Amino acid sequence: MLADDAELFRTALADLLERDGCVIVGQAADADGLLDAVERHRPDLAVVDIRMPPGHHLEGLRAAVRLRRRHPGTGVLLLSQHLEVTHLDELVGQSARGVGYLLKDRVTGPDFLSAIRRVASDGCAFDPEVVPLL
Amino acid sequence: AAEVRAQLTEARASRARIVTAADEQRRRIERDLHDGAQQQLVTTALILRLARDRLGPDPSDPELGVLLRRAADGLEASVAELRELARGIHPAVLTEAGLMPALRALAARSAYPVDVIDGPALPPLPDQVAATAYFVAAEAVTNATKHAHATRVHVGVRVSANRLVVTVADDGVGGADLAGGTGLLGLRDRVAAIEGRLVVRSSPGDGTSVHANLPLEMP
Amino acid sequence: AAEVRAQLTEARASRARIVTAADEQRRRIERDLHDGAQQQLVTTALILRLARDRLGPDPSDPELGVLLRRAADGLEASVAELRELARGIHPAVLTEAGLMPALRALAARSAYPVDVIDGPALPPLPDQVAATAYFVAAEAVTNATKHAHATRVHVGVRVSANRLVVTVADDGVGGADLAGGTGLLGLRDRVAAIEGRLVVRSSPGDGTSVHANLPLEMP
Ligand SMILES: Nc1ncnc2c1ncn2[C@@H]1O[C@H](COP(=O)(O)OP(=O)(O)OP(=O)(O)O)[C@@H](O)[C@H]1O
Ligand SMILES: Nc1ncnc2c1ncn2[C@@H]1O[C@H](COP(=O)(O)OP(=O)(O)OP(=O)(O)O)[C@@H](O)[C@H]1O
Ligand SMILES: [K+]
Ligand SMILES: [Mg+2]
Ligand SMILES: [Mg+2]
Ligand SMILES: [Mg+2]
Repeated sequence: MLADDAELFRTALADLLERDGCVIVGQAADADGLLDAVERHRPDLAVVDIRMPPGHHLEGLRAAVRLRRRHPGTGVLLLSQHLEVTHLDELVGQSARGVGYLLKDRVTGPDFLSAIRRVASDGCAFDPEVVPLL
Repeated sequence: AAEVRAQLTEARASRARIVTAADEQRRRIERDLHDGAQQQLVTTALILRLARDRLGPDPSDPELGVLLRRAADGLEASVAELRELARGIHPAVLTEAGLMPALRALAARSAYPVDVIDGPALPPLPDQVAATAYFVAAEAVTNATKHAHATRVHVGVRVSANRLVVTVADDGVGGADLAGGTGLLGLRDRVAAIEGRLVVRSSPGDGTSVHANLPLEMP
Repeated sequence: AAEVRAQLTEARASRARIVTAADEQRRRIERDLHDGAQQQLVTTALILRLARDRLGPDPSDPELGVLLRRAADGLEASVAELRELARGIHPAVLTEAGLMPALRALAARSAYPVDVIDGPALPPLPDQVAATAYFVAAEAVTNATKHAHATRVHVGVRVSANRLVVTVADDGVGGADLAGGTGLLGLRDRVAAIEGRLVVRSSPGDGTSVHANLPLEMP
């Protein structure tokens, strides 16, 4: 499941993941669409942009926190263009299982696809920029 | 005399506003870089990666494969460069997480061993104070790694009597000289702009320490 | 009293140094962007173009052609965005060609009709004076296009009695208010930092004019 309001980025990401053998069960451009789709499909993983409409602020993050509470079986990987670390503790919560946070710059890096698989199978993946802040 | 005093008050107030406005502008530039060009470039890099994947590892036209690899490399280099540049302009972690995390990130990035000494938790700091403290530490650490031939650099931050005290000390060759460059002089002006004091202690062979003493509340 | 006077002199001097250092940093950021990332991206765009040429107009894999076109478009958009950003930080034409060409470029870019009135050639200007004059004009023109509902905006620059006088006048609705934003206040501080004076005349229905009077030699 992919959620990002930047359509070009989202479709390219979907392509990349499909080519790597993932099945994309849905795409959304905002937090509500994300929550609905997860409700319906219960995917292994939701890749979520932090900033989405309507406010372009922390909608994705808030949705991610809710997802983690309601659907512990769905891993959540947050992507952010910009280093934003407010409410990070809330996102991670009790255990860092099935959760990750990467800067978008990393999607072309060598470790991105393994990070995806790690978070989908209950592991975690945090950006080196974020690690010192946890 | 009263008039001169009023002029002094106004000169100091406008100096403080100028520093605040410049910080604000730096913060905005950093954001604009990330949310604008950088975002666009990351998407482009991703698309280019898809193109390369599509061509496969053994393309019928190897020259095309080489071109796509070079383009992807160039793009990735630009993304990395912009990220560095943005960070030098204004580190996002300072706005996002505060002074201590920003200092720890600074230390972690340094090629040199830099210790950030953890003290009691800091109270919330005014933006200008946090930014000034950060820029003092960044310049002093850079100086220590550039000039000091030190084995270690220590960065300490503490609050005392409603003032924030930032100290950067190295055990290097000493000989720091405010007149020798623009870095330390710039810090002194910046610190003065928020009514703080900058003291540099440095004697040949005995290391260098830079102390900034910053009021937590503007007078 | 003598001590207060000395403090005033120092406060003003450090204020001027702070502005100069900030300008210098902006110039450096602009250069870094231009010579670093932007250069790299232009090269990458060229490589990408070679790749597309190699693929030909009727590629065996049309999807690949689409991806390359998208990547090229994204690259172009980022380069344009970076150029805009760099210009906002510090216009290269100001450093390269001076104040009048920079003002003419500003007018040419404006979506609004802006006249730059040509007077006698200017003498060489100190960097801070040229930069301050430019930023005054840029902000005042932006204000006129944002707030004035004017039909025309005039920008004039002349030298008189060892001072540079910059005027931006519009025939719009008037009502400019220094307390209404940060733009005009920032200009006033910037102008004061080089010991100049900023005057804003604006009455409802009678347009707005912004005058900066800048000493060509620092006292
Ligand atoms: N920690 C230090 N150990 C030894 N020498 C130092 C140290 N810090 C500064 N110096 C000396 O003092 C001079 C002035 O430092 P300053 O930071 O003002 O300028 P700079 O680092 O040379 O250049 P820049 O203007 O880029 O900062 C330096 O050139 C160096 O010779
Ligand atoms: N040329 C003008 N014509 C009419 N009103 C103006 C003009 N210039 C400024 N004003 C008024 O004065 C106010 C203050 O201007 P100022 O440039 O300080 O702030 P701003 O343009 O609103 O915001 P910013 O801080 O982004 O510049 C404006 O909000 C506007 O109401
Ligand atoms: K984002
Ligand atoms: Mg978004
Ligand atoms: Mg230095
Ligand atoms: Mg304005």
